[in-house]
Amino acid sequence: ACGRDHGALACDGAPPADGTGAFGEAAEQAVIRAVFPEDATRRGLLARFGAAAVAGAISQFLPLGAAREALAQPAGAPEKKDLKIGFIPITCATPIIMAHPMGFYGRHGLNVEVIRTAGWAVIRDRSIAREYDAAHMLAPMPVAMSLGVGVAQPIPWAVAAVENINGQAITLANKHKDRRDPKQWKGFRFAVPFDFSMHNYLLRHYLAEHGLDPDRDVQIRAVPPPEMVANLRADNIDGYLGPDPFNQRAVFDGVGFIHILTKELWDGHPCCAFAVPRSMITETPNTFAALMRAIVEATAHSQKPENRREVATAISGQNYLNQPETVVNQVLTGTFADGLGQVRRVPDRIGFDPFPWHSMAIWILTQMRRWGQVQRDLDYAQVAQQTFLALDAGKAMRELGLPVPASATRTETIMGRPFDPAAPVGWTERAIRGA
Amino acid sequence: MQHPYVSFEGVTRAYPGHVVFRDLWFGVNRGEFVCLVGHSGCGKTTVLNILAGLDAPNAGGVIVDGQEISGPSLDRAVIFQGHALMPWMTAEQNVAFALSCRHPGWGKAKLRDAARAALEKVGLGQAADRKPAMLSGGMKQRVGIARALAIEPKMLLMDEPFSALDALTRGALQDEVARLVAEANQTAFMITHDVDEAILLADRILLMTNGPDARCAEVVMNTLPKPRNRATLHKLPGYHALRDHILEFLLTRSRTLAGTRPADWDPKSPPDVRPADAPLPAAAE
Amino acid sequence: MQHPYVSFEGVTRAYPGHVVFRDLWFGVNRGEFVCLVGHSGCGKTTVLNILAGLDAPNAGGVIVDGQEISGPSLDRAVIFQGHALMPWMTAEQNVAFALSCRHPGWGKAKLRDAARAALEKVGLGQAADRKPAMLSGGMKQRVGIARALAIEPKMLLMDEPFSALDALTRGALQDEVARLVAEANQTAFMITHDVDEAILLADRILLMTNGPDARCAEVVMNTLPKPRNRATLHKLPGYHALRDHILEFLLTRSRTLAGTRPADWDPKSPPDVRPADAPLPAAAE
Amino acid sequence: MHRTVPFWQQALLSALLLGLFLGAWELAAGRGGGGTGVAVDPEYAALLGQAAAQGGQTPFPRPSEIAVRLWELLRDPFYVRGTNDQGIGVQVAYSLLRVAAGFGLAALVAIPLGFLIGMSPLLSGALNPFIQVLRPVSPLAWMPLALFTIKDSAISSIFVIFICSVWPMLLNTAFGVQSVRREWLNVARTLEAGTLRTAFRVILPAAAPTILTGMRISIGIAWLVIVAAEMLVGGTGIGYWVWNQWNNLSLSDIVIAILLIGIVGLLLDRALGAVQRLVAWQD
Amino acid sequence: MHRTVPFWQQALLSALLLGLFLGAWELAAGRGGGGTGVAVDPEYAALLGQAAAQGGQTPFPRPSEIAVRLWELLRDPFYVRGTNDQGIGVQVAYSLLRVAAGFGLAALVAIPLGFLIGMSPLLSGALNPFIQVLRPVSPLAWMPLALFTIKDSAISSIFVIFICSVWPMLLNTAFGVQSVRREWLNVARTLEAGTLRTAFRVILPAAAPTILTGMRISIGIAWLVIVAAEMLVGGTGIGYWVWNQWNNLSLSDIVIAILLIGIVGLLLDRALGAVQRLVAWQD
Ligand SMILES: Nc1ncnc2c1ncn2[C@@H]1O[C@H](COP(=O)(O)OP(=O)(O)OP(=O)(O)O)[C@@H](O)[C@H]1O
Ligand SMILES: Nc1ncnc2c1ncn2[C@@H]1O[C@H](COP(=O)(O)OP(=O)(O)OP(=O)(O)O)[C@@H](O)[C@H]1O
Ligand SMILES: O=[N+]([O-])[O-]
Ligand SMILES: [Mg+2]
Ligand SMILES: [Mg+2]
Repeated sequence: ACGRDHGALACDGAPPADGTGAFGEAAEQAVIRAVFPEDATRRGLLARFGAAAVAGAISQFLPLGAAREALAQPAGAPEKKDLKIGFIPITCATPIIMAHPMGFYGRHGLNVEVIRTAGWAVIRDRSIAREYDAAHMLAPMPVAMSLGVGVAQPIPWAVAAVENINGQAITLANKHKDRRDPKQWKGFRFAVPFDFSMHNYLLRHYLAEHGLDPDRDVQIRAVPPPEMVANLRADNIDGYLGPDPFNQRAVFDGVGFIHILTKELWDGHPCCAFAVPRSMITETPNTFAALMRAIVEATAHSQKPENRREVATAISGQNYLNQPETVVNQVLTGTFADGLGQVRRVPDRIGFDPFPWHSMAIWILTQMRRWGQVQRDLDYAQVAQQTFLALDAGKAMRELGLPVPASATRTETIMGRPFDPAAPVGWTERAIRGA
Repeated sequence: MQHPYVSFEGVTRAYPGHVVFRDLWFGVNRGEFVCLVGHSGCGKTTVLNILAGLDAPNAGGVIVDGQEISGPSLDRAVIFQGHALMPWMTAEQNVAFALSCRHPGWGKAKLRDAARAALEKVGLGQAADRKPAMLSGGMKQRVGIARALAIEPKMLLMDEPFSALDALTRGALQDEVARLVAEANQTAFMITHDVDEAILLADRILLMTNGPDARCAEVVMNTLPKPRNRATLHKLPGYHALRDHILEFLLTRSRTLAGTRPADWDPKSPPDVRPADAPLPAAAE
Repeated sequence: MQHPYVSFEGVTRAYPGHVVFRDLWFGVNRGEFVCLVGHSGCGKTTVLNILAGLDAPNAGGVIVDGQEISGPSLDRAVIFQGHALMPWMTAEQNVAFALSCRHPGWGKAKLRDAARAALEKVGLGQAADRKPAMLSGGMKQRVGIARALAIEPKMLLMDEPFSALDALTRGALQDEVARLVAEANQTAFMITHDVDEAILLADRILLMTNGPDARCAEVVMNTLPKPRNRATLHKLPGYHALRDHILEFLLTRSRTLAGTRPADWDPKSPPDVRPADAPLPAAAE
Repeated sequence: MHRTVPFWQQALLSALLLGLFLGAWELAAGRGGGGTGVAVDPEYAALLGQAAAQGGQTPFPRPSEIAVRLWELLRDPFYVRGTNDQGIGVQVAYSLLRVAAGFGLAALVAIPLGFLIGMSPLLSGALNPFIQVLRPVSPLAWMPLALFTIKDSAISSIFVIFICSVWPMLLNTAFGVQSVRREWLNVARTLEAGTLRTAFRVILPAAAPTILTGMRISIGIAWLVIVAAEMLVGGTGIGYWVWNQWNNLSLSDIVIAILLIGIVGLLLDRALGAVQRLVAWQD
Repeated sequence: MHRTVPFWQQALLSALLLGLFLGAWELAAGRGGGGTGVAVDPEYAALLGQAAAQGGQTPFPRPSEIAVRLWELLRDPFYVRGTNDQGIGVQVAYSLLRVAAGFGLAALVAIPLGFLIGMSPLLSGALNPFIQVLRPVSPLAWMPLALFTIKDSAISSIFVIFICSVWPMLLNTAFGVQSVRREWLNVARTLEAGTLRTAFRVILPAAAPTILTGMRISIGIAWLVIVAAEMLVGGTGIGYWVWNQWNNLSLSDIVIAILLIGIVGLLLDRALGAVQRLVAWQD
């Protein structure tokens, strides 16, 4: 199928490391197709040598670099201006949401409607149905969808940008104030937003590190984030690893306390993603580029501490989060009541950094494997490359004058333990303590 | 007139804007069988309900056995037009229910035996375990009769008990009621539309004019010899005269007399007539 | 016997394990009024349904006007026992519905006028706009009659049309049907339980034995002079003899004859009797 | 047992009961609000909700608070301030539209099909097992399937309404047609009325009250289901509104929504009841 | 219209229709036509590590695939492998327990209260407005309120079942008691039967079929509602199972759940139908 429609990406197994991204791939693909119009021949070559090698070979006698450059230029007006973007009313969605009232979409020539949605399954289904042009998703969701895990067939969506880093917490019901050691948590019922979520993986990892088996010693169920406080209050769950503002809201209503911020588990972990269908990149490249710029710009704006109060005001209202402004404020400014009588000051409680590190994706994949969501062997680096569009995000960041990392991978530190994306295998075992 | 067992004394029953009957007087003697005949809507059921204690008069009162009645009593058993059996109970249970009301102290076995005995009396010994839906109309009415008789009432009240039955069954039941009432020398008050039925069973037949404001226009004394039998009734001398007199009343006088009261009208004693004693003037052949 | 308008020729109707009647023969002449009398369950309705074309015989056939019937026809109108009016239509609409079936081409206005005319004929001109629920039982049955007559059938079939009515209303309707049928010289076939009704209306009365395997035991010729009138019927000479004969049949012979067939029995011509012509032996006074 | 009681007595008792209930609630909620009243650091307290600041949990709103909120909502029920913020009247209108679409569709399918089933014992017997198994399936179990196959959340909601409200109408129509009195059919037959004339002038009016009973049950179910469906799928509608207010833990709004749902449901039922009275016939 | 058709003809047609439907589905799904509209490039999928064998994977499961999965689930329906993974039989059992509790409670309240309402025209008139408004309220609108006020999710689910299934029983009991035939009451009166004897030996059996009709409607609603409630509250139960399978978008499991819900609902209905037949009386 290489050479047909948006198949371009599929043929490019190893995108160049110089950061030309998806546009470049499309150009390269066009060239490969021009040189080998015969489908069978082309596929044979690609199968044998890989796209990178073929492209490399071709570039010996064709100005491939030039073609890539030309095609990669943002070519003016967006093909499609009226977009619908679904979101879940949580602070993770801050850039997506605040871009609306604060005019970031409009600035890039887009007319975006942001639609509050009731749960992650609905986000996924409406995305698959293309009722949404792009969506606020949990970072693992596009990965799972692309792998065909938790969906009926692989659906190629990608993380175009990370929405937020950190910003989650484990909240426990007030009655557990004296049980701060996870070893005492046997029999607890926990909620996470979705099976394919950082929350699920972080909670499981945290529990496992403290010697609990997340599948036997506790119950973990998927509850839409907005319903978490009500369920905690109703004693339907003992706690949750959930997104804000619902951790803070539990404190605000005297229902629970913040046991630990996820920042303290993995500083800089991704949470939510700005997800797009892969086809958007080839079908409406200008729209995609404009959207990327808007999101990256909004993310950068949200990151600045001096903007946080203003953002909180913009997104607290009925039309967006529908939460008391003071709650959203505490989340975004990091000066908050912890439910235990302390006022804590953690300015980087939540951060906004769009760059989709491949190392994040690789960790996500190890956890999918670890907890049985994926049962086959995967080429983690490949999948990370396909689903975390580091190159495109980097391009948009560069255009906006933001610093871009030189490599899409880095060593992460998770609960004090280094995670080397090049050697992920140890992290796929259920018990990694001893590993 | 001897001191009657039941006496209606100046009973009036009216609904807003509608007087059913006014200032009604009559008596029923102990052991006597009285029939009440009249057209639909004249107030027959109302009379019976007042006598049963299920309805109350607006004025006047009913004296039974020397006491004014104030409600239903086990002493006055009612056989209802639509048999009124409880369809969720078997024949036996229906009778036993009545018995358990009369004798709250009786045990299950005793109630069962007494109920069976009552059903035997009306010839339904073998149908005791059937529910009403599995009984024919005649059998159902028989169970109703057994239920009424089982509690050994001082008086039997019947509201068109056979009108829903076909001619054959009706005949058989009429004979049966005649027999049972005669055997027990039971006081009885019955409403009917059927002239032959009244002639067969009654000692006296009260004729009511059409409503509203109906009255008991005359009391027909049935002087035909007893015991009577349905198959031979029409051969008794005086039968045709009696029948034609009542038919005449129903066909014409019940209407022409309605609402009128003759000058010498005394509500306390409507005229007695004995048509069967005189030869029939026109219909003789 | 002249060539009859309707002839039942050897009709048998049976359900699995249950013969209702077998080898039934009889005729109805043009302009004649025939009544069928018999006890409940003997098969009267079955006879009428077969004649109406609503039911089919297992053997034999019915010839009407020289043709074997194969289904219902507008030529044989039925007056049902339960009036069978459509309760969602007014009296007028009920009649108009029948008319619209007879005359599919007629417009609304014409249907309305004809329906009103038919209702006028039965004295219901002012009740034309009422729904059946707002009519008394007698009025409903009148609408049924108007509906049947409106389509100007060659024959009128009636299945106990008045049995659900009280005596007064029943009498009035019997007179009315007698008048209407006589006026139109209508051929009619009627089922009844009521001996007086049969005597008032019929030219001939078919007496059926009890079922199962019922037969038409005899044909009673009603020789009482016409026109007859309910109020004076019992004064006609021969009336009591005729009535007692039929009663006798219903009370005893219908049962004793059931299931038997005399040696000389010819199903094609049951015996004719004329009890009203001879003086009554026992009941004369 | 069939005695009638003057209306004013009933109304008085109703009012009394309501008053007692609201009064008890007002008192109970009023007392229950505060917590232990422990003094806390004022800076910390400022970050908490009013009740939490006093060591308690946010209390259940009092009827008087609910009344105030009701007044707020009803003063401007039809505002539209963006996709996610629209007045309560607008939300009810959305729900009603969905119900109308799903219910209308169901009627269009169920009544003709029910007619066929009622007329044909064969079809009736053959389809019955499927109807019996599908009928008790919860609307929300259909929802995921609908979302996946239909790929349109608006149409999916309508489909769920459709599938839940189709059964009572189907079964009642079939039953109504089956139980048309034999005597009326006989009248039609003796009048040689054709199939169409019999169907439309005899069977349909005869079965109409039964069909409308089915429709009335159906609209009740449809209204139950729309709220559930909207809570799950969201976007617009009174169900979504409940969900949204729940997430904000704003119980006054939920109580108001419950009242509103009840009243609208009652009105829908009454509307069909009125139609039912129109086609009813008395025997 | 009341003709009877041999059972085998109906069964044959049923089987035929089912066969046709499943066949068409198998074919349609087999061709891959009924897809999501997002054509997947197999090579793309291969790069992501998809097994080549999965190239032919279809978006919507075929009946044969569903049958295989059904077999898997039914082979061991009662396993408990930790808190997050329990057999489908266990889930159904949880749901049934909740329904039993809520429904039982509703019966305990509705039948005596219905009796009172049926006997007292005053009470009937006074309570009617409340019943009419509360009856059409969707179960899921109650859920947030229940969770908030009861503060116990298990009891909340049961409360929601209770509140949804109480109305039909209440109204039917009241109606049944109201319409006990006057003549039976007259029999009881002429027999001087006391109040209790009349209530238990006359009114209750007379109204029993109507009461059971109400209970049958109620159990149907309870079963509809439990699935919805469990989807919202989660933890255990067939509704939670659907919710989980939805989150994983495993359509075979959802189809199986729909079937299972239908069949269990049917069995519940049949069970009450059997009781109804026991207390039914014919006139
Ligand atoms: N509850 C009531 N309210 C008003 N009028 C009533 C009521 N009950 C009976 N009536 C009227 O009282 C009159 C007598 O009724 P009743 O039932 O006693 O007549 P009946 O002679 O028994 O008639 P039938 O022979 O048809 O049984 C009727 O005109 C009837 O309309
Ligand atoms: N569908 C049927 N299946 C079996 N038996 C039937 C059926 N219809 C009628 N019968 C039987 O046929 C016999 C005659 O019934 P039919 O209705 O003709 O009696 P009838 O003389 O009209 O009685 P009635 O005077 O009560 O109206 C009855 O014994 C009845 O049980
Ligand atoms: O995005 N979360 O649900 O966190
Ligand atoms: Mg009466
Ligand atoms: Mg008959």
